[in-house]
Amino acid sequence: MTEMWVNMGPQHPMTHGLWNLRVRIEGEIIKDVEPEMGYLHRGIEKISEDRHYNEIITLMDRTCYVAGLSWEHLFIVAAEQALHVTPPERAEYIRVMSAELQRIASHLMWYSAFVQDLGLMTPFLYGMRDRDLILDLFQSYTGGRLTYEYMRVGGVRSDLPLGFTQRCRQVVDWLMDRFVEYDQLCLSSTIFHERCDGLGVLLEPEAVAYGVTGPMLRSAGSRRDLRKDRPYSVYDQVQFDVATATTADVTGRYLVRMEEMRQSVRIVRQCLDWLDDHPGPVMADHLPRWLGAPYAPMGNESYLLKRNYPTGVGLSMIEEPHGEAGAYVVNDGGEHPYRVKFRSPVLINIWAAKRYLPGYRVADIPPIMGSVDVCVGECDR
Amino acid sequence: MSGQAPETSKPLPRTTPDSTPAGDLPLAVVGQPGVPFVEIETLRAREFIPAAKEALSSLLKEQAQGKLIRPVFNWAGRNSLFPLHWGLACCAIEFAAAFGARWDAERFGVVPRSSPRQCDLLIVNGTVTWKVAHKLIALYEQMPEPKWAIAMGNCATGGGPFRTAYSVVPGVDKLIPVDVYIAGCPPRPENMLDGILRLEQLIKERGE
Amino acid sequence: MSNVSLYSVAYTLSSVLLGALAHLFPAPIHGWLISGTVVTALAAVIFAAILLLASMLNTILLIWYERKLLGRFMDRRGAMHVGYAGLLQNFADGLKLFRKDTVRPGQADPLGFWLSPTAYMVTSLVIFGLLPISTGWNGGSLPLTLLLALVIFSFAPLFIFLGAWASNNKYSLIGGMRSAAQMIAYEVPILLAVVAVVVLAGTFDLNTIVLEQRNYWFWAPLFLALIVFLTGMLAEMERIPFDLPEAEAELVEGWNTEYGGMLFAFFMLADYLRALVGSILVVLLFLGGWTLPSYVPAALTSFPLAGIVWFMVKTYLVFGLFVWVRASLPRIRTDQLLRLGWMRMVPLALLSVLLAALVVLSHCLPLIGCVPSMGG
Amino acid sequence: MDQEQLSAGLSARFPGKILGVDTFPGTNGRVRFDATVASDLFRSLRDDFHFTHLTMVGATDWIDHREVFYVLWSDADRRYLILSTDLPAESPVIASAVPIWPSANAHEREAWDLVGVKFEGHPDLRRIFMPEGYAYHPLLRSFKIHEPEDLEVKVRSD
Repeated sequence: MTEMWVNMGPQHPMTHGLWNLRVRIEGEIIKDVEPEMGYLHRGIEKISEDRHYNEIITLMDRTCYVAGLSWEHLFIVAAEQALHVTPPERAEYIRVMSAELQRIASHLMWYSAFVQDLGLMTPFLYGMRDRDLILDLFQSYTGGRLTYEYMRVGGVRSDLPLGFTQRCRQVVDWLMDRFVEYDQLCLSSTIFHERCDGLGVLLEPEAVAYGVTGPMLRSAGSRRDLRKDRPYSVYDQVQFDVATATTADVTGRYLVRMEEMRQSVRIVRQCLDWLDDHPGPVMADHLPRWLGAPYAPMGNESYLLKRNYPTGVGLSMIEEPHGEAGAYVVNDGGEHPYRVKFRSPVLINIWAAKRYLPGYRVADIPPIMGSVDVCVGECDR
Repeated sequence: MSGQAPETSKPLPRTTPDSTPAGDLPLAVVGQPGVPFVEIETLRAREFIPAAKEALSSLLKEQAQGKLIRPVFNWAGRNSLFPLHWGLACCAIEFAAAFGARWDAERFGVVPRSSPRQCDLLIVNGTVTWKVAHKLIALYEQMPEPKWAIAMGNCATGGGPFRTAYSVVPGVDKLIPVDVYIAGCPPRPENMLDGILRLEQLIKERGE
Repeated sequence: MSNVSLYSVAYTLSSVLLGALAHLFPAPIHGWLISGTVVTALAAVIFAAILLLASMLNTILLIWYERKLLGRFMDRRGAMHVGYAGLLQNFADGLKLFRKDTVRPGQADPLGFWLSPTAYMVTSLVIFGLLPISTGWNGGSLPLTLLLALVIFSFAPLFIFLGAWASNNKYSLIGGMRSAAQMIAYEVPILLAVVAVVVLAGTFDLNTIVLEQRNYWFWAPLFLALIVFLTGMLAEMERIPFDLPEAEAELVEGWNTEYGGMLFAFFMLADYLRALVGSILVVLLFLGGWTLPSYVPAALTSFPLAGIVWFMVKTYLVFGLFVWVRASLPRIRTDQLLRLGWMRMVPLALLSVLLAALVVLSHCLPLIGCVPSMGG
Repeated sequence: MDQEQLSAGLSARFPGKILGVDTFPGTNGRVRFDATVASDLFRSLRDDFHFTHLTMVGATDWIDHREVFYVLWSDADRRYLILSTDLPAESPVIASAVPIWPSANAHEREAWDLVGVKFEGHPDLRRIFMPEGYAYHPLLRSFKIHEPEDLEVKVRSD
């Protein structure tokens, strides 16, 4: 059999975004792969050096467009460290609840794309349908479906609307029933197991060496979850279990993500209970003026100038739906951050394809890469 | 299937040009056993031929002016827009949501296809970088005529929030001709459907 | 109305047309035009045209039916704005594709590129001339209709592979190779399942096979063969879960990646033609064709063209089953598909042949016929 | 193992090359080291101090020098550590961490692409985001953001 290189991308149904997987195949067997990124490199780190801190939040939504609130959370944690600001507790609970709802939405998006790669057409629509319910919730308190601009340095933009908690409870209750349906559609199908079991195996030591994080690492049996290991925000106040699997394959990643959604529902319910009982402010008092009110008058931006403010640096690592995301923010005392650097879990997870793809068949690429949960926006930034 | 003229119960009317003028021929049809015998009214050939000629020439004239077939094809073209199935950035998520159960773009005959050869519509749903620019142009060129392009969202329209970035094309109309711009960052699925319906309106008005 | 057949309709039309035409010409030509030979020849042409029109209309209706049904499975509505309930959607699609440019890639082989979709389409259409849809409503009635239909049905991988190779595209080539392997692998179980039917019916003539089912439909004694036949037909039609030749996720659109415009429409139409043929074959071989069980009230079976109506109802129900499968199963992999074909389907088909032989030898058919739900 | 122990252990292994250990928010400390011992330090940190994960590699352009920082994670101790070193702006070269942590590959390519730091011993040090042949390292402070009107079509890769 002759060998040939096949380009899968940048326009290819498998990629779910703009990236290119160069595959060297011999017959149907994959010999080598070479992921190529950068087709969506939008220079977010460079633009951030020219923006006020609260303006960067706008970019964060677009960095990872399926998990906007998680990335807002990521940047806010780092920026608050760099700027020495402490948010009120209610804002932290709202952030955690938003991040967990976002995790469910992101995993539902992943579920839709993943089953579509397998050729399952119906669950794709079911996943999108149920994801829209969560987006409706977001819309009710942030105003946006994908891009929210909701979190602020020092808190969140606005409090939850009246009746939100009841509505949210209804939605998550409904979702818990749907998760059962999803499992029926996938796990009860023999073909699903034929397609997914034992594919894309990446065992824990290799996953650690290659820097793979998130559900991919936890499917290999690792219990590494930053929400437990280094609790940020109020994750030390809520009860949840770390979802793990032992098979380290596509089915394992499916099981981990499904369980994570259930655990997220658990966290959301606890947050809702807390929020019901503890009304209060959602923005920190005594914010420096240059951090500004959320709605600044146009034209007069002199008050945004920052004078004699202490410098600082912040590093935040959070458990984003795709894996561990990091933000490194350098505050040199100016009104813009001096340097912003993000760690994208997706970039590393895709890059490790060199390790977990060879040896399988061309037809296995869609399920395996689908199980990685690719979001090119955060990968290329 | 016999090729022979079969025997019938009725005598066959013999017709010759001598006995009756050509225009008044009584019409007789050979039948087959089990086949109902059919008679139809006499046609007057002297009137029929000029009338048919006139109708045909007027049809041809209308066809030459594009009044006959073109509206049909225009109707077909605007009601069956197949967009290319590819996602660039944030808008691609809303693009996918528009094909979900709640919005269901297939109601309007919009079905995404993965091969550019089978598409009529390039929806640029996201930020275009210089690195992908020539691939976008190639995809557009691979699509057979007639084809249309929609710039979906602020990034495709004019660079959006990344307008100042070093790697971003400030507006996809610098690369390919765009028919409809959809504002929004990202546009909601309703906006996308609205854009497609406006494109349909545009095709109708242009009469392509 | 029972003596009205497709051929008689064609013959009548031919007579009327030629009779009208004959008026325009003087005696010798007039006489020749209404002679039996010419009328018969035109009748054959009209016959073919009716078949073409009917199969095309049915195919387009079938696509609409699939889109709507699939939409319902997916909690949405499908095409609904073009024509009443989207009925005209597929006409719009077809006309648009007809009008679009057909681009042949520079490196592609011209002859293969053009020939393949045309031949694929034509061979799929030819089968319709062989399938009876009611008493007298068929084209040729040969002693070996069934065999001939299946032979023509199995031409497809050749043309698919030809088109895939001629496209000079890696995705197309891989898709074409998969398609050929898949279709050849599933020919065998399909033919064996058909052999089981033939053993029971004692003939290859489809008309007679349907008549043989007057006491009991064949699905009851040949349930195993029905399962094998349905699975094989799914693979032959390249529908989910066996649609890997055009697996969207890995091979962009499979073997028709490079095809656009009318050639793509040919492929698309021929795919659905084959789906229609598959459904019709299932109805003919296993579900009693145009007949209904005797306990059905006579009013339901005695109206004009009742046979055709019931036949179409059954066909669409069978196709609905295929759509249902498509909506609920994932796609399987090439090697798994081939393994399933050779290791599972062939033995099962052989077993069903054995069962059919046993049924015939043991003369237990009347017993099955006693169960009313099984037809007859 | 707390910050003092780490500091003492590292100083004993690399005398004079550990320039300081200070606190860093969100982590268990920042180790500033001399770039000449990078390779040995990485190996020692992985093997002796159980920092099995390399989470992030980044670089900052401080105009007069360039800082390269590494974020490490120890699964055994559940903590982060930041390594930081300064490189001269005219020749920013440091030993690659890929032989020790394979995950450094993509990070180092990114740092080379955007900030222009060279990693010696990297198996495949190419640009990762910008196309090959791009003339600039965009995250340098000297690279100014242009208004799009000024922006020429600089890049047409193949």
